[in-house]
Amino acid sequence: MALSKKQMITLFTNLVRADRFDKMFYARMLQGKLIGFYHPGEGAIAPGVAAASFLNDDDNLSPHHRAHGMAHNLSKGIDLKYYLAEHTGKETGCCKGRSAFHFSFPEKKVYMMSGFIGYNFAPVVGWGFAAKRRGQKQVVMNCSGDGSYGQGRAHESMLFAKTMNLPIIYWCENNGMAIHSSIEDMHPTKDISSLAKGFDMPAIIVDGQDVFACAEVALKAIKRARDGKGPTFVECKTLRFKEHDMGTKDLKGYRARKAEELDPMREREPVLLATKRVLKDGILTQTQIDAIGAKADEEVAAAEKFADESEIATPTVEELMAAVYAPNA
Amino acid sequence: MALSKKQMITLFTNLVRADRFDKMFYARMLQGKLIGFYHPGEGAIAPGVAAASFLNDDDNLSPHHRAHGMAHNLSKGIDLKYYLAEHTGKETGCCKGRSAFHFSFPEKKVYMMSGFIGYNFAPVVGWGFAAKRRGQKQVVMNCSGDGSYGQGRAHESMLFAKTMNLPIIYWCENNGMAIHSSIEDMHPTKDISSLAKGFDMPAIIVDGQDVFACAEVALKAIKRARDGKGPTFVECKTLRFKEHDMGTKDLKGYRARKAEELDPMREREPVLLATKRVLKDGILTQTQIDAIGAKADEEVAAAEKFADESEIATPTVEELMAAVYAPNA
Amino acid sequence: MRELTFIEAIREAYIQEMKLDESVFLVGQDIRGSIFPHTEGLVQQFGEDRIVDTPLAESGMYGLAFGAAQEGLRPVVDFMFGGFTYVTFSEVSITTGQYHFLHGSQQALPLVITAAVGTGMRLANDHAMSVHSTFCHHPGIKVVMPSTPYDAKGLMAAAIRDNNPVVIPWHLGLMMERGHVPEEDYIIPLGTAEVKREGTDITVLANSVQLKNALEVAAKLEGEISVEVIDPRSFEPFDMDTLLKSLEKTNRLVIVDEDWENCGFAGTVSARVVEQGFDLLDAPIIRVTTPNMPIPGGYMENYVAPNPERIEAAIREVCA
Amino acid sequence: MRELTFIEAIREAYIQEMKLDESVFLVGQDIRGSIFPHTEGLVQQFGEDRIVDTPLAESGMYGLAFGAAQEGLRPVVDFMFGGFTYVTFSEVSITTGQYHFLHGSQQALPLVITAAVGTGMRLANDHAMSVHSTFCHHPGIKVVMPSTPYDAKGLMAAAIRDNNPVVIPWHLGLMMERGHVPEEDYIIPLGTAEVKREGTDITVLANSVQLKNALEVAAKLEGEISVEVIDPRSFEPFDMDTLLKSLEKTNRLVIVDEDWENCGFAGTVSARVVEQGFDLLDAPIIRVTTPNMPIPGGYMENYVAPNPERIEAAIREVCA
Ligand SMILES: Cc1ncc(C[n+]2csc(CCOP(=O)(O)OP(=O)(O)O)c2C)c(N)n1
Ligand SMILES: Cc1ncc(C[n+]2csc(CCOP(=O)(O)OP(=O)(O)O)c2C)c(N)n1
Ligand SMILES: [Mg+2]
Ligand SMILES: [Mg+2]
Repeated sequence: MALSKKQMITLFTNLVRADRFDKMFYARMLQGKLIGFYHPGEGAIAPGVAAASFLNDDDNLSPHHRAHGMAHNLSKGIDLKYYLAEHTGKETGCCKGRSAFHFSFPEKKVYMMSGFIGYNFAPVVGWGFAAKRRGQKQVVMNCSGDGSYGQGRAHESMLFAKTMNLPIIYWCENNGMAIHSSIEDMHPTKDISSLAKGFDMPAIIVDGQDVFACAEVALKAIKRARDGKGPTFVECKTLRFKEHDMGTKDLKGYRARKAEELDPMREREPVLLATKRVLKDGILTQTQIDAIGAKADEEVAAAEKFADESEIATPTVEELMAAVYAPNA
Repeated sequence: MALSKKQMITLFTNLVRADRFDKMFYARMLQGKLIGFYHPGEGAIAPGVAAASFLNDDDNLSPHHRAHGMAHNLSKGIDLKYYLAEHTGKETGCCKGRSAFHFSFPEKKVYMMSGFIGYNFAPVVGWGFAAKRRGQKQVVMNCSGDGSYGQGRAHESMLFAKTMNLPIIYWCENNGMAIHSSIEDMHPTKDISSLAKGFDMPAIIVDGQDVFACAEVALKAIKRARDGKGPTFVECKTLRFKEHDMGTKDLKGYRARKAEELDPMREREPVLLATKRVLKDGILTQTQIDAIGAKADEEVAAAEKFADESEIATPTVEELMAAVYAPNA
Repeated sequence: MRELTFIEAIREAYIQEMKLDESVFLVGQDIRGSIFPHTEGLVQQFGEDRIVDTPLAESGMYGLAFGAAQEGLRPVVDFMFGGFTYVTFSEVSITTGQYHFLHGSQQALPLVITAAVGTGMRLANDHAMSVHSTFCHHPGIKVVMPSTPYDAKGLMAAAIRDNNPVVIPWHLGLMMERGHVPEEDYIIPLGTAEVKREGTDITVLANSVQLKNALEVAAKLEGEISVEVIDPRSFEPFDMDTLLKSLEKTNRLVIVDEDWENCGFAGTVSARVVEQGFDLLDAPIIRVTTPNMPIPGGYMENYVAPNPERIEAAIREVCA
Repeated sequence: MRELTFIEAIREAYIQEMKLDESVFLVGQDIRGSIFPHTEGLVQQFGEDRIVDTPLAESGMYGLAFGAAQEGLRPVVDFMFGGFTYVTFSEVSITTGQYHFLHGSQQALPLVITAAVGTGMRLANDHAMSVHSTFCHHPGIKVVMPSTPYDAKGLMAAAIRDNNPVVIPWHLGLMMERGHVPEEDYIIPLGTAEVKREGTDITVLANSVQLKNALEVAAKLEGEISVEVIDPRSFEPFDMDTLLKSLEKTNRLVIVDEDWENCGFAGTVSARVVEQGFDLLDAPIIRVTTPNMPIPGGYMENYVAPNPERIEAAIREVCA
């Protein structure tokens, strides 16, 4: 599926925005201006943008945890200022300042994240089931890392999706690492997507540094799902430039990752590649690109202002206790 | 690997014994002379005999739950009278009458069963790990049903086995059913062993009604594991003649299984097939076969006598409490 | 008065709620063929889309329910045996309990988890264990357990209508108990205990099959010790008022619960009573629970779980 | 006196036991690279065969440990965070706890489960939850939790030498605490509480990070209220004798525990004291626990978990 000019601009814009948000989060974490964890996204933000940029509001999205799903969420049309406010413990946060780094945007069908890697595999089955039952051609975009496919939950999820012919896309953002572990040590085959063979599920492997290539594959898998043809496995081969999460050493196994390994990666930085491409293809001019960057900076600054000016959430224990259960009408 | 005459006689003898024990358990359950569950083995006892008849004492075995692993356990050289005593709540039972239908024969490296289908997949990893670490070429025979491969635990187990090159045989006794569910409704591919492809693990499919064919495959997989070549997936296509467990209706989905379905199955009864074969190949004479049957009957009768003459286990609560923890030297 | 068995009463609640609300559906393993009679014939009545059998995979099965609830459906997910919830425990406990609250109380998660539990069939620990204390420990999940056919229908209906995750195990020992069950639709509000027998000397708090045992002992002691018997029916939320009101009269308490002693429901109630009603107590609170051993499946099952003899002994001790 | 941090003390126990016994090994995710400093440098010292990293799959990882223990090895399995044990919960709770007993007490299962737990880092419920009450509830598993570097080394060494499954969570809030740790090898027998401060007016039972808080409050109240502070150190088995002996003197009790109120350790101790020492009590036992809500990760973490203010208030209430 060739991308339209408009689609390419959307992808490029979202990619730039995701990159700026990730850098802002990284910088704030260093300054002690975020609470909880941060898992930096540098190098790995293209698959999320591609997965989510062309979903409808009523399609389900489970973002990957890297960069805390910001690439995915902003591409789905979610205003990240509420997430930054959450991540700074503010009342205006998307979870009322209760969750530290979790999120929830049910109006956009992004329901949650959880601290258990692989948690996504169970609920996507229910979303796919509900979508099929409604018959309105919604799809479920289920994004997670290579590591998450170690979990047995992945197997159960794919088993259900294929057996029940559910419209779920298994979108694996394979950066070749899980914390310090490299995939060569932790997975027996070259490609994680070999798992799809076990279920006779179609699988596609794509360059995860190329947002446009990823988007073409995403559109194909989304169309299959909308057409009632069931699940697809997509493996985006991507990279991780930084440490797993801030505060954890950047090791491979138990040895520091070397410059020889990291330097060539940087040449495959997704914004860099996308910029070359839009210029080469005449999709955007340098002036337009600069404008997109400037606008992203403004958006980021506005989010910071919003979060910083919001009140810290300090409800009473009684108020919190009253919020544990949903009310009954 | 062609079987020797001696091997064939061993297999035939164990098959007959397994069949008699299963029938005795079935009859006793009807008479209220067993406690807990019984999951009848009729039609499905050949794979267990084949899997376990040529294991060494220091190889690990996790029996399938059908016929409560009796085919496997007797083939491993375990005296089933202690299991019958257990299943009748007697002090002489293998678990001191505490477990109802569970078993444990650690001296033969049959450690346990558990009520959670799929429970076997986790510990076999540790047995394989220990075997590899010792370097004494022991193998792990991991038997369970088609249904059990729905569990994510199966995926994790195979992932570990293949990644760490562990000597584990995934011995799937596929009777096409899990309680009422038929495999066509619950698994997306024709063969369960397609799952092995996901891990690049060799897989073999074999006629589970033919104890000799199963044994040839078992010997091949055992040899691979002993030779340090890692795990193998073996799928034995077998049958279930009776209801899932005694007291549960015999349905497929929610309709009674029909005579048209069951009758042709009976023609593929494993003792019947094996008898034909040993006669045809001149391995045993009818007289010898009758003697094997008579001896099996004696063994069964002796087990019943042992169990019936043993005392019911009624330790005090204090005695039981004292047995919860293993002593420290 | 129309009588139903306990399990038929649950079934009637399913039928009633599925008729009232299109979004209610059942999911489990082999429920179309009905391992237990509460799903008997339901697939014929409601179709395969609403009586959903899944592969033998609890995370996938529960995920189907959980995700469907986020999508506005109202699943009842049947785990067959209570212990099987442990196979997908991070989902059923933490992820479920925190969904509403941690994500800013934006969205309800209306789902029901049900399963058979309990001793009496000699199935041993993994099939016989209770699960209500475990679920009570994890915030954000309601936990109820019926003791009569009437309560079974009313609590199940209330659980299905509740906008929160509700765990409702049912005891195998009650499956075939008969009792009055009105045909019309009714619910028993979650969080309401019931005084099942009035008395003045001592209060016995007992649930599920143990309520039966407690009532049997109370009847036996009539004339000698006047025993008030309360069924909590709901463990979380728990109706403390009813219990404290009873203690104002009796000043003595025995708590009977088939779950384990350690970190169990009985201990929690005892501690709460001590905190909130210490001055009401004329004697120590004694608990009759399953001692801290894996539940044996052999003949010892009879005397390891609470039984009438142990309940009577506890009552006598507290009243001595 | 040589000082180590709490986490270095755990590391020293690992080194000591691995040197003493070839069958001891560690297994976990990314422990070679040491997510937490207790495994720092161990792979260089002991090699990849004894410091085993696994794929991101808790059932497989725990299965490796469990099966290896059946095979006579002595694994320490590190779940990173306590909540991650829930991902393979049927294995870590029921299958583990029943293995020895239900199968006729034929074979020991010597393994150690460890993980970080606790509030203070704003990681929210699934990373911040306690797990000790949950494990206590399931018979056949020992559960201990150190509060000082000295205890951390001694309890970890004892856990590794024990012939049973032992869960030993450690609190993130103690990770960098310094204290005296002897170089020589020693153990603290599982099941022994310790009076960490003597007093005569009231007993406070507090563990892990809450012991620190309790000692701080006790010091503050010196001259006004004389507070005896006991660290249970071991939840299961629990040292009831030390507690009852203290109550003979103080007749008042506050129990502090970071786990949830409902079906938690604090409730169990309260109920046991009422059963076994009712006449010793001059006032209600009050518990200071985490209220029954999913643990928030935001700024409310400070006042939702037990803290010195809440402990002081409870002491004053019981002594009023
Ligand atoms: C159940 C569970 N086990 C372990 C962890 C610790 N953990 C957090 S992120 C992570 C690695 C995830 O790897 P992957 O899925 O490839 O995503 P990536 O971080 O590489 O983008 C691990 C092991 C966890 N959070 N949950
Ligand atoms: C975790 C778990 N889920 C469900 C069950 C109920 N159950 C017992 S046996 C069984 C079917 C097993 O099927 P399979 O593995 O194919 O073996 P078979 O009985 O067909 O020989 C089921 C679903 C269980 N015991 N444990
Ligand atoms: Mg990764
Ligand atoms: Mg089967």
